[in-house]
Amino acid sequence: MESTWILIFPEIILATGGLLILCTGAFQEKKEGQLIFFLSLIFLGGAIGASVFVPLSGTSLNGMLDGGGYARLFSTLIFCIAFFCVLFSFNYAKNHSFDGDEYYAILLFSVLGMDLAAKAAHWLIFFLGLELLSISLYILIAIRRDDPFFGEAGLKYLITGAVAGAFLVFGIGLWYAGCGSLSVITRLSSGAQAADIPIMLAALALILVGIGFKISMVPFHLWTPDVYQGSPAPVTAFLATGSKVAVFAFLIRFCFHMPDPLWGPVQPILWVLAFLTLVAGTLTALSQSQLKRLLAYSSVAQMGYLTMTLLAVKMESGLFALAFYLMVYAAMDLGAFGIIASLSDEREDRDALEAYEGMGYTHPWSSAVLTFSLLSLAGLPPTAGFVGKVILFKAVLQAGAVSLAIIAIAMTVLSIYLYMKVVAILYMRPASATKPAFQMGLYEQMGGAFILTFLLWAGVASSPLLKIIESMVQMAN
Amino acid sequence: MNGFPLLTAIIFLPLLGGLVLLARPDRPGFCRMVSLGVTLGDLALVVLLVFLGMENAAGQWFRMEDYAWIPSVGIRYTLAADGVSLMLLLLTAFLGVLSVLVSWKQIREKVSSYYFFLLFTLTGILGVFLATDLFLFYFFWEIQIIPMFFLVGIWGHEQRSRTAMKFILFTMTGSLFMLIAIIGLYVIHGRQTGIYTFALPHLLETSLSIGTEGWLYAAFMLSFGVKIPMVPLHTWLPDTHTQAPTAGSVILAGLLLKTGVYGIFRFALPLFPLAFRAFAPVLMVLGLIALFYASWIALSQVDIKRLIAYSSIGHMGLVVLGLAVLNSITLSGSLLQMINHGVSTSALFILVGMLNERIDSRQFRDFGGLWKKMPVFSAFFLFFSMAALGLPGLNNFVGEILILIGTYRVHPVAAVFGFAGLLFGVVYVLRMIQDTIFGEFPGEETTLRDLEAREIIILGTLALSVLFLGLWPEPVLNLFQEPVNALISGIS
Amino acid sequence: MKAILFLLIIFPLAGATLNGLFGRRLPRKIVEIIACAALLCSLLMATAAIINMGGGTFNFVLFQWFQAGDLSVAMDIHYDALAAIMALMVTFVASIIHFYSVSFMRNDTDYVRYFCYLNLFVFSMLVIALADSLVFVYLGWEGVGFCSYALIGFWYGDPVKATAGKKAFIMTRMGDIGFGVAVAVLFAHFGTFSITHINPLAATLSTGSATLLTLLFLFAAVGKSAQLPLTTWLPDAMAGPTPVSALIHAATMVTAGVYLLMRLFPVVQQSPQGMLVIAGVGAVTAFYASLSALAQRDIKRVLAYSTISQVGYMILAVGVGDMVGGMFHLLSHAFFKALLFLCAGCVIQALADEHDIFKMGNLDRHLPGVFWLMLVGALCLSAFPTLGGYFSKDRILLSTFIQPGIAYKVCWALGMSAAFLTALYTFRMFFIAFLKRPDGKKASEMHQIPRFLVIILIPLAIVALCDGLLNLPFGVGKRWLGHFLFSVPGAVVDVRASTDLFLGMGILSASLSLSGIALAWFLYRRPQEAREKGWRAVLFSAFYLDTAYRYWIVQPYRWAATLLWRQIDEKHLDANIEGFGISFNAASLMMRVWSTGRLSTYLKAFLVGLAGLLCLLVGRVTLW
Amino acid sequence: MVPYGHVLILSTILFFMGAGCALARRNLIMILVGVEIMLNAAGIGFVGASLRWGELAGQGFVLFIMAVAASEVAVGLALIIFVRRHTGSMNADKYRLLKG
Repeated sequence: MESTWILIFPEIILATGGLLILCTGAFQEKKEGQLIFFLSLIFLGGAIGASVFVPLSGTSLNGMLDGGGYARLFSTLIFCIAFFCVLFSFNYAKNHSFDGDEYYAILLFSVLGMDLAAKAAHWLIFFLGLELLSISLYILIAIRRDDPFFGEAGLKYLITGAVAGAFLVFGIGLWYAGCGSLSVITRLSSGAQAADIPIMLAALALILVGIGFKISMVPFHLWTPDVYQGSPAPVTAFLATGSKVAVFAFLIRFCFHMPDPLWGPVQPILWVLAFLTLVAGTLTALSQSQLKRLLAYSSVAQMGYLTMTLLAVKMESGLFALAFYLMVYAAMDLGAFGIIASLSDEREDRDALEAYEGMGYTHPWSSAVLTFSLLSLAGLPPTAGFVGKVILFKAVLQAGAVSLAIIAIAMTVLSIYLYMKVVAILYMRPASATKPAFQMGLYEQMGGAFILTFLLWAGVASSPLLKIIESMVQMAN
Repeated sequence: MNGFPLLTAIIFLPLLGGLVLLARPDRPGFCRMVSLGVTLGDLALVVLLVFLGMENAAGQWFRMEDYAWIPSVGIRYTLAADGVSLMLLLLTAFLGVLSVLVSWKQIREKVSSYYFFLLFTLTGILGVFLATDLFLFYFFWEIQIIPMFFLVGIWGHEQRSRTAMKFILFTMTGSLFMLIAIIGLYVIHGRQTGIYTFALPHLLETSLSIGTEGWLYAAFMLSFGVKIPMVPLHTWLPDTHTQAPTAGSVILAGLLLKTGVYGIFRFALPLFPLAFRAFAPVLMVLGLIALFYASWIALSQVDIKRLIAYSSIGHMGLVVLGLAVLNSITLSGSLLQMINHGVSTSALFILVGMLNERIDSRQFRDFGGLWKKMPVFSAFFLFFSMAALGLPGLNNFVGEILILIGTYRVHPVAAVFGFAGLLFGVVYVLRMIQDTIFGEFPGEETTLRDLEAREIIILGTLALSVLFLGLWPEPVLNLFQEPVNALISGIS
Repeated sequence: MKAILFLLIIFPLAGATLNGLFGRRLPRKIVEIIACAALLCSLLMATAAIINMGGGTFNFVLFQWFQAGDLSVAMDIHYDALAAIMALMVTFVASIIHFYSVSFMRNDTDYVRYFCYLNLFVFSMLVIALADSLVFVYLGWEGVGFCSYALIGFWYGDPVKATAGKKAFIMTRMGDIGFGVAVAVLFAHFGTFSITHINPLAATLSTGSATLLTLLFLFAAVGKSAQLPLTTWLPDAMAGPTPVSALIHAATMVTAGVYLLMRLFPVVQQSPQGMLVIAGVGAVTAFYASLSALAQRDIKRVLAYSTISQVGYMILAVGVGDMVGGMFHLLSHAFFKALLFLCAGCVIQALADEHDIFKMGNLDRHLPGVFWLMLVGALCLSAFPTLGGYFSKDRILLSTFIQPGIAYKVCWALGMSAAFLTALYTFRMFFIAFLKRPDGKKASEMHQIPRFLVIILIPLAIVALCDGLLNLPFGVGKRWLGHFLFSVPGAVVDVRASTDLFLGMGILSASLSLSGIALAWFLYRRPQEAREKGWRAVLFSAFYLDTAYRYWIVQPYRWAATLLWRQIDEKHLDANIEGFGISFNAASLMMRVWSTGRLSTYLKAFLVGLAGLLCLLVGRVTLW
Repeated sequence: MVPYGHVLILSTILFFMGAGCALARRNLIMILVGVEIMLNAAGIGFVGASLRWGELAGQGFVLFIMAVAASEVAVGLALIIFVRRHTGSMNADKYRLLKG
């Protein structure tokens, strides 16, 4: 019995951490972020440690959580993401005076939600995790008191999120009605007859709407640029990476365990969704003039690549590619948005592309991190993105989706233009003295340096990491 | 097999030097010295390698290095040097030294990062010439482009960033489709044998349906064709050359273009022999078209760098012809011609760069009568122009004669067209000479300083190599013999 | 012997290299000494070689040049009687011209370049003369081309001169296409480039391929020797310094084409049609050029056209298979034409760069030495009986006449009339330029020219007068040249013709040249004013051939180049590709329509998406 | 007792009515109301389904739905008040600073 408690040790740490921070905030006289900041770092570190060292197992807590290694990868990743978000938040939060307990506490709670969603082996847990992360994100997005957009982003995310959530819940209901089990990983139970297949397909559609909204698949992506642009940069980073990873982790499990009579009809859906997401994401990004919107659309495109890889989810190589690329994606977007956060001043985030002219010479290190994140997003060597893309395309080709792969490559060409445009602005324009920016704070430097190293290391010497992932994948089935 | 990793050292020495430079951005003199030292060291290593290769010439491959890189995907770090890559390494190291020297006075701001990118490019190119694992090859293949993007975009002329973008988009478009093809080949091979690997020797065994082979071949050729460049994929080259700094042009014309031909020779041809044979006539025609079309256009240029750029398109057309004809004579000819073109065209670009430092223009209308003002410069200019138009005794002649005579055996008509094409070459070269060093100097009576010692050394070494390649290409051709025979026996 | 031949070739090269590398640091005297010494030494070697070998043949390999697959090229020497004579002639004329140049170029500051090119030229010419492998010949072939280009445009400051050089290079290079292809054909047939190997095997050639080869080599020769249709570069080539015209464009380079044909005579022999074409080209050119020479005003252009026509005779000789006659004429022509040019050079310097013969006159008194030398040259050129020019030309015409077939008779007729015209235009030039005229030059207008300039010509004049002895049809040294050349494949010592035909021919051509001179005396003795109307204009412009080329080839070529660049390459290829790229930006703007920023849109998108998914599912399920 | 199909139909109808409300109305409050209706429709579905399979998991799920719905609405209303202070409008489409 206690083994099961050990299994949710990270979650326990996070929950207690969040509450503890709230209490400290309550008992602190003057809001002084340092302590709380460190507390949250410590708890996240603890969570990371726990999720690394806690022994692996099958599904635990009578089929509620997936304690397997594959799920563990993602929750660990999520913790790391959160850790860096906190690092990047510190200065930003101070400058915009939301460095109180609430910010960090809610951040921890949303991490908990993501972790649950990522691990969920049961629809209930997934639903709860999803709602937990969404609700805390609603707050985090709208947390700036001097928000130049007056909480519009938060509102949009809330309304769309609520509707999507409703779709999801109804979908789950139908699913339950169809197969009579709320467990994600059980095969189609004997109780269900062929008559129930249509119901389950309908359920599937509804669920895909709900999940597709979270990972911003086209056509459920329209909120993405607005919310990314409107929310504080560190939160954007968190939103763009954490929530996506969490939900995608669940989607992978869902598809992986999907019974074959359903998997057949689902593939074309995934094909179409991937196609739409790739094309729409890349194309729309081309003509963006604001970095955050541009990155928002680019992350939509990245989701397209991942969705495309879902077609190979039944194969080891597919699982492998998905896991690795999600890690890389998290690193890249964290890097990009984190740098934006570190370059932004009190009034508003550094968003207009013109504001970045010549930054390569005024802020060499931040631009270096940004550049490498962009190169990696474009999938150019010697960055992690390159290896990630290669492995991903390998999986897709193995799954036999050649046409889709070719379309994806064409889109990659466009995206190279997209990212190189930004790089050119950084290095090939005279420095514009219009918008003086802070130099990076200590914590941002640490975060940036780590991400830079990771991107390079995973680009040239990623074999240890890949070995770990491989072993986990083998454990997954 | 893995003794002292000489090849690895050759590849990464420049990069290491570049990283050192980044540490001291504040001392340009130091950066120049270091990069010169590094490139010289690299040259020394390559020469050492050449001697080693000469002595233990066991089979095609002189030297191999093979380590597991990403085993979980079957990616290995495999370097191998045969005669062809040896010569190309030599060329690369040589031009590397020269391009450092050329930039000595031309580049005045952001010196450290400039040399960093320069050396980084060299690393990429050296890697391309050594890798025999397709993934590794592709890795270097793209690596070499990115620093070039910065070189052109930051230190280029008026329209630098636009041109840099054009350059990277063209090259990337090609290479990404090649990436898909490589992975496809890898997957097919894996399906057949159960071994998932990017190693060239294994992939050579893959049996492909003719349709698949055609598509994969097309993807490869798209990438290499953009690089070479073959008409009609060439439009990026004139712009890039015009905008790039001198060293950039040298590396571009001398080395990057060669990677395309090398790629065909090393990968596209042995991997897809059937498709290659099937499309050889197309290739031949494209090569001849390039020869005529580019040489013809070159005549009407007003910008001297553009003229040279078009001229190199024409020369590469001849090289492509030699590849397409595919017999031992033309293959050696094409390979030799690559080296020749690398030397002579780089020399011309260097000369133009020197001119550009004195007269701030690239337009013919600002040149003329230079022989009066800069006799040494003009003598070199005449010399290298003659080399470019294939005067016997200078390097280009040997390559051209080999290609054309070898071609005549198989396709007399093509050969005749080739000979005629050389005449087109003569026309624009003579025009270039006349508008540059003959006639009267158009500008007001200024005294232009003639070449200084550094520049004379650069051009002198180039001139010597031109003469060497023209009068005694024997050793080089011997180096090519083994790989060429291996290739021909491999595909037939 | 190896050493001799090696030195023979290498001396001029060494001279060129020395001057080229260090000339600018050396004092003027040294440079000139190096240049001349190099030539003298190789002249020495050439004589030594002849003494040593006589008419024998000698082959050896300097060194292996390059080799790939079964193709292997060496730098090797094939020394035989033909080569011996050619080498001797070249070195002799060249050394005299070098000495001449020393004083001719005395006021030019760019002498280093000049001598460097000149030595280099001699080297390349010797390579043509001696080389065995045709690729090695090609080296010399292109080398002389380059040197003539560089020397024609020697005074590069003047764009006209530079352009003339360019024109010469391009037109000769056009002929070289023929050379290149021919070499390729030979390799395809025999797998070797060596003349010594090819000539014995020539018999194995099919007539078709022999004809092909002959025509290709003829084309090459036509380019180098300025025969029809590629004549037009030679008159312009007169832009170069006069010694250069004498050496390159009279004595040696222009005859290289003829020499090549002789060198490969066994191959040529294999195709009668080919030989007929050769003869035709030669005869027509000879006639055409002598006509054009009639109306020229520039003294050097007169000589240039006469060169064309004389070389025409040599080509004709090859066409009729009379190699000895051709070589004979080549030699005599080399001497007297060099003499004429050098005299012209003296005149030009004396008159401060005056080329127009109608602006000369009275020179007989002002330049007596030149007058007499020029007279010698003119007599030789107009084939005055008992002079070398007479015998050689006579022999060629004779062997043309005895060829069967009406076509050869036509050639003969053309040759005959050309001979008449030659005498006419030569003395037209001579009389107009030298005889007394009221409006002629006064002594005051004359510039002093160094005596050396005249003295150095005397040996040349002597040789020109006496070279008839080389191959007298009778008496002492009868057919000496013929016997000497006997060992050369394809050489015929004696023309098989009956004595009376022989005599008749001799008398006829003698009378022709005499009457030509007489007519010239009759027409041009008295002072002339230049007239350029009607037929004169046609002749003056050499039947508008050059103009035609400029309008029908050069202009369209330039125009097409610009068209290709501006219209095709930039406006279509480049623009379309870039346009394709830009179109994506438009697409992107279109996509942005969806993100309106309205919540309602976003929510509706959900419903649309759901509907889409359901439709897909239904479709898929109903199919499945 | 009522056959399962009817329950399903009822919940579906209800769900789409809610969806219609949420999608058609511009008023933020009404949108939230629509969402509530959708959630409850889902709840009915769950109850029916759990009756069909004779197990309680579904009904348990409904409780969580209610709780979540409540908290969502709480946050939502707070946000709506916040934004309304700035713009003074309840119209969802008035919020268009972020677009393109």
